[in-house]
Amino acid sequence: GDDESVVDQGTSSDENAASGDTVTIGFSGPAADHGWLGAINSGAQAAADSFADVDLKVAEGTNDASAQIAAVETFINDGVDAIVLLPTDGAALTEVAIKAMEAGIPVINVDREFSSPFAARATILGDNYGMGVSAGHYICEQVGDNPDAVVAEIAGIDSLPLTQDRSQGFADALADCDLEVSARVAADFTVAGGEAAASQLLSANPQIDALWNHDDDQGVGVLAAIESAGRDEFIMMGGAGSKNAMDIIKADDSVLKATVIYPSTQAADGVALARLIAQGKTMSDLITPSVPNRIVLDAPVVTKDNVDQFYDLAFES
Amino acid sequence: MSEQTTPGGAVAAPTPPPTPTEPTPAKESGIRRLLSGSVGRNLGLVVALLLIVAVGAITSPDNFATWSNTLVILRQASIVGVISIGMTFVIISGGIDLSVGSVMGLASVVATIDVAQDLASATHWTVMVLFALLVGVAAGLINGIVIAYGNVVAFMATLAMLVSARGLAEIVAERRTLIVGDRGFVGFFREDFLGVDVLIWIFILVAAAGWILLNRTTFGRRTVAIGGNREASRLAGINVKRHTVWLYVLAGLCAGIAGVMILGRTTAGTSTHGQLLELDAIAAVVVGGTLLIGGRGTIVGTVLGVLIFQTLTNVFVQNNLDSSVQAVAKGVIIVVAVLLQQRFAKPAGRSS
Amino acid sequence: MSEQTTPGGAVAAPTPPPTPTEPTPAKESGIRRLLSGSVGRNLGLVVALLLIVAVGAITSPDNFATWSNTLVILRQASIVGVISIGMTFVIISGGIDLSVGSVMGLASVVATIDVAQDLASATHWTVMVLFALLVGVAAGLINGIVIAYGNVVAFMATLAMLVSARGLAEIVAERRTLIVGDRGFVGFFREDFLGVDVLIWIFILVAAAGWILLNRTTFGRRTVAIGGNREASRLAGINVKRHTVWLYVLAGLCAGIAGVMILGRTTAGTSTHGQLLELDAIAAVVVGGTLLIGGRGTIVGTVLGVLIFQTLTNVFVQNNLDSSVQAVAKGVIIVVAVLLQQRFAKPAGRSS
Amino acid sequence: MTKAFAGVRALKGVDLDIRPGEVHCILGQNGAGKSTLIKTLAGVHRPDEGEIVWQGETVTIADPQAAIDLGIATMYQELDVVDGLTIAENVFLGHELASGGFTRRSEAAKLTKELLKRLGHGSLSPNTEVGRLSAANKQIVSMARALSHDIKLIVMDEPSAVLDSEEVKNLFSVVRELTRAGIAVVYITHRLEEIREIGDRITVLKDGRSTAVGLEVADTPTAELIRLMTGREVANVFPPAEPVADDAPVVLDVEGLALEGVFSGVTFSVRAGEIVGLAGLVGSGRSEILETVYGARKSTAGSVAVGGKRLGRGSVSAAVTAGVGLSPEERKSQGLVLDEPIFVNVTLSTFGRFAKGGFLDTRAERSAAREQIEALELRPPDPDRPAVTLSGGNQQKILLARWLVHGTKVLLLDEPTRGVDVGARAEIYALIRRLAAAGNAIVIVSSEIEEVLGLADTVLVVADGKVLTTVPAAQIDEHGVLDLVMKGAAA
Ligand SMILES: Nc1ncnc2c1ncn2[C@@H]1O[C@H](COP(=O)(O)OP(=O)(O)OP(=O)(O)O)[C@@H](O)[C@H]1O
Ligand SMILES: Nc1ncnc2c1ncn2[C@@H]1O[C@H](COP(=O)(O)OP(=O)(O)OP(=O)(O)O)[C@@H](O)[C@H]1O
Ligand SMILES: [Mg+2]
Ligand SMILES: [Mg+2]
Repeated sequence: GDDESVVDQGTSSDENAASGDTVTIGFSGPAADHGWLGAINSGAQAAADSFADVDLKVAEGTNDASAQIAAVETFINDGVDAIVLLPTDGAALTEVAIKAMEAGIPVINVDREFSSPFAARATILGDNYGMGVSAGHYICEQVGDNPDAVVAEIAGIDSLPLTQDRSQGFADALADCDLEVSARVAADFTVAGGEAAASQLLSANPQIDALWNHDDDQGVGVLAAIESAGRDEFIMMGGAGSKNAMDIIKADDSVLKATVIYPSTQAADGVALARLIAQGKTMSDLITPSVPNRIVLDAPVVTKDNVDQFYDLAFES
Repeated sequence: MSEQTTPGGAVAAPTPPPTPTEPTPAKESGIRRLLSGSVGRNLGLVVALLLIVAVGAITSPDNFATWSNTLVILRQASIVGVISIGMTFVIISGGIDLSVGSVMGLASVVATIDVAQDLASATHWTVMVLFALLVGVAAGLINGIVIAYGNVVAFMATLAMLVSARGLAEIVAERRTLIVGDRGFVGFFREDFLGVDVLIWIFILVAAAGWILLNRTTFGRRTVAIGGNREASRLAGINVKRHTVWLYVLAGLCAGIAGVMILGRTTAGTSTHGQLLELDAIAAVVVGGTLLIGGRGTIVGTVLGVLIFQTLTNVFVQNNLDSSVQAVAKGVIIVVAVLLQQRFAKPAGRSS
Repeated sequence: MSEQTTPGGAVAAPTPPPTPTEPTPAKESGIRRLLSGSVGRNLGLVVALLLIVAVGAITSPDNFATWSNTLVILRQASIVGVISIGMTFVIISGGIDLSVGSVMGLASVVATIDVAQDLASATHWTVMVLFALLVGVAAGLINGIVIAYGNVVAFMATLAMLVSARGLAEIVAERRTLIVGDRGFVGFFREDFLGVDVLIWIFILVAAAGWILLNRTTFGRRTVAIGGNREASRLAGINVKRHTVWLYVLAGLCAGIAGVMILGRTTAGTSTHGQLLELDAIAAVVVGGTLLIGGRGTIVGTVLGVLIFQTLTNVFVQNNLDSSVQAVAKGVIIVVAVLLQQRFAKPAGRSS
Repeated sequence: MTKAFAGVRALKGVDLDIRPGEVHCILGQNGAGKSTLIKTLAGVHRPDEGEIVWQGETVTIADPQAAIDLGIATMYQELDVVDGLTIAENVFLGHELASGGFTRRSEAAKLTKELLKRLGHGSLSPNTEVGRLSAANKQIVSMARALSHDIKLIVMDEPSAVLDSEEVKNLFSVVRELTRAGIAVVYITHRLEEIREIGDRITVLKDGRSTAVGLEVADTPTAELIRLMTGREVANVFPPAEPVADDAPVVLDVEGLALEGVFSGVTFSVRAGEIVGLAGLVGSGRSEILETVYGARKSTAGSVAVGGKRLGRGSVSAAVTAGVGLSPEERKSQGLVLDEPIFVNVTLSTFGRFAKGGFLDTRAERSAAREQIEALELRPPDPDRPAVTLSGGNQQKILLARWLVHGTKVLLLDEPTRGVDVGARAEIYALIRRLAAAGNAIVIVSSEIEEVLGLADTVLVVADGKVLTTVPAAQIDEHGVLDLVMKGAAA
């Protein structure tokens, strides 16, 4: 109506907090074989538990696109009210997401984007490219004045598009200050993999100025390798933002000086959004009376100066 | 031929022996033979499958025993199923193929590179299928030649192919996920026939072809003979090396078909397709009663093995089981399934 | 023993046969025998390793051939090395253990749960070691019993353990990475002795113990016997089932030791430790000349196999090679290494 | 020392008593249950009924170790040695000389050496890997192992099957030595003449029953034994040779064939209808000659021609296509796909011929197999029976049937009667003769010189990888062959 104030559109935060019709939400993600993904899973579960009116169904985590499709198909069959999907590969899950949407089930796409805009009602993403850019900028700030600085990079699983995005952002940002990555290895997001990759990298490069490690979980291993090699001539930056990494940054007694956040709360956000959408509610602080289609989360840099501010966002690695 | 060698005059005893020398246990033999044959072996599997289905139907009465859920299970089973059919032949012959998962990934990638997609859009989408199948056959050919003529043990040769094919797929795809553009292709796999998806039909066809190939052709006979006794087969004049090459080509071809199927299912080719699929396939084949040392195995058993694993996963999802608990349960169930299968297959002959 | 059956007066032939019945090809036999024995087998591996080292030294002259880089390689080799020693025994006996990687992960997790860490800080950090070893032994015991007494084929039994142990590790760790708090523990593994890390010493000790166990004890001889001819071993009065159990316990124990080592190396326990390590270990053992069908194998070969793979990876990294290209190259090199090893081991006997 | 024993299944009531210091022979057709009986004594099988009385006490022999502990050592019919271990390790397998788990290797080697010397094989090194030994020498190792125990009874299951006559003599002197020391020997064989030489008493098994227990060898004529075993009369003689027609064409022509390190300069030819026998000691390389002619091993020199056409080197398929068939030495490991039915084994070389467009015609295969089963009197006459369930003689017939279905010009027979009982043996001899009469060129290898001489038209004496002479069978006798061999080996 005309007399309604612009700011009063949609549901209010009180209305949102109140219990509505119980909704069943299906959640499917990759195998929780990694701290961040573990945090994603437990985040989703915790979010669901915090709502009395959400019944969360969790499919077996899998890195096999086909198996994940089967999980989504099962959700469709079971007639869930919404699906939160963190695809093992965005493009590969697009078909089945479209199928769900066509069956009238809203799909909330988390972290790895589908290849079609019709596949999701809402998309919530971490910013992988932005993560690389943040990391690159930070390293430019720290060592940019040295044109010969040796910058090393320990990536995650190289065959994942998200790794490519991070590395691209990192390279682009470094190019701004005329630096480039002179040594790069890929690990596998695991502690042991990080340790192995790092010890090889350190051995091959006797002098490093800055090192970006994509992931704090494998960072545990990377740090172990650095300590055991007794190296401290460089600064290191992490990624994702684990509690362990933040503790170390706070203590400021190792090479790890910063990390870039890649929120592990995305799936929890997804569950919250799915509930709103399924119950016909909206995001109370936004004026527009419907849940946005696309939310890209921030990738802030955490240093010892601002670590307290981000500490609660950290995940238990 | 030797028709002139009739049992004529020269034979020793004028009076043939009154009883056969072999003590034939007359009675039970009928049922026993049935039980100990492939039927009995598979009976154990059917029981295992029915148990799982029963658990599913009881714990999730509304959603499990529906036609659409059955289709979900079958669709999921179809890809690993096709791979398992090829694997069955290789394992019956006494070999193993660890590379099928990677080869499937490579096939999916090669079929969706720009060249292939451009060609496909200029002509027909079956060009993409052709690319995938060629990749499978080529990989199988290399495996087969290295194993048969290079005398490299199959485990190592195909492990090497696993690693290489995965790397090659990453290089070819430039680590991107390649999206299938051709709507004809995507449309074809979205269709169904008599209410059953194209994917499932492909599995049915491959399984049927595999059954005929194994049980009704000289190819199958050679496969079983080589697996049963390689040296005897060689001395009987079978070209064991050449046949071995064909076996790995067959496994590669199946991986290629699976590559097409995963493309149809996901509409995207990536080097991550098929990771660890080889273990699923081997597990299905072995649970299906095929001996890892070769010489014995059935297609029906393999199909049942595949269905058991997929149904199990489905029951888990239906019951919203934590994935870690699922893993523990799965391990226990594998052992129980093998024990069950043995129990039913046991009556026959000598155990080792 | 048979002291009364001395080769006394009654000795058989009054005229012993003039020459041995074996036509010993007098001349070459010396070198041949050497080459075809374990030495020759390993010669091929040494050549392969030297080739890789040469490539490393040429392509990366400054960093590769240094003591510290050697330590990097050895440190890296030590964990998979310890696992491979246990695997060697299992494979020589004709079995296989796919679960070692998972069990190692589980051991690392159990050793770092709160209970263990609290106990350790209350007493001594070796309590954590004890926890890890116990987990390994327990898993091995289950494997062994299921295989030996349940007659479940080793591939399936240990595949089931692989899946279950991984799931259990996730449950125990609650999917977190458990950081080792005890500085004594971490400090111990940071130390070196004579300039060589504790980790590497552990590998050396385990390898040496493995060599003695395999070559100088009844346990080792019986392992070879069971792998070479299971039935004959049984007829010779060996308790094959019990011995089989001990073999898997040994493999589990090695996985437990490796679990401690990865804790020392990464200072954190997680369920992801040891993923796919079983394949690396099997590859090293097989490249090292141990027959997958059992009955033959050497510890030295296994150690060389492990070193070959680790040196290879190191050379790749030294050259900053793209990981996909690494994978392709690795596959090719595996095949070449096996072929090379065969070439040197070939002279003996009939080929199949 | 008495044992009485009655079981079911393969054994349906068997009595056997053994006295110290005697050689007790067990006779019976293939599949009569001899091996099963001795495996019961060895603790491999457990009797379902009946009892074993050992030195006056009823005992249960639960496992092989229990038998060994009682003082019963067994040499099994299937070679029971481990290829990957050395001779010494094989001898002491299961009862290693060890202190605290560590093997005492030099002591084991020394004792092994003594045992080998005692067995007339002092030249074998205890540290040789057993996989490198010939079948005969493996048998020696098996024997040494039996003697390494503190035994009162030693059971030998067809020890002479893989031995040549020299080795058999050797074996007998060891047996005599043992009996002198009061040790009982149970001796199983299909070679009846051996019983005459060393046997004291005989037990005959037929279809799992003992038809005669403890007959004195001296009082029992051979014909009687054969009747007890087979239930019929067998004229255990070689069928009369028909002279080869002078104008018979040469079918197989072997020219200067060599396999490096094993044999060289082997030249002979076989005419249609002719049987050529290779005589020689075990390990002289006869099997290798056959396998190389067949293409199963790749010759390093020389040529093989069939009907004037040269065969490709190292190609079995070329040989089979040209009409050459091999019945290999080791039935089980080289000849049969044991788990498959009889008919599959019979048509293993020919199933492609019955197939239409790659599709098998199992009905045609079965009927072809059945034809041969009837012609060869294979028992049981059921083409669907797995080959593994047949007795040795019948398994041997499957191999012959395979080539009969195929229709060969050249048949290479390696030890065609090894482990085959008297009755079946006579049938196989007759069959070989008939095949020759039908125009096949046949090459036969046998460790029994008598067999070679009895069957062959022409004999090649082989020693140390060389053909010493080629003579018509009529012009040489067993003694002559052995003389030649000894001289050849000494040379
Ligand atoms: N493991 C087994 N499973 C099934 N049948 C068996 C087994 N072992 C032996 N038999 C059967 O038991 C019967 C007796 O076999 P056994 O080996 O004792 O005969 P044998 O007298 O030693 O013959 P041969 O002279 O050929 O050695 C045969 O019919 C055989 O097929
Ligand atoms: N696998 C092998 N490795 C090494 N040497 C071998 C092997 N097989 C056979 N030989 C050798 O080849 C020679 C010929 O052996 P073989 O036993 O085949 O002769 P044979 O005359 O056929 O005797 P038999 O009566 O045992 O069949 C022997 O010196 C033997 O030791
Ligand atoms: Mg027998
Ligand atoms: Mg021979």
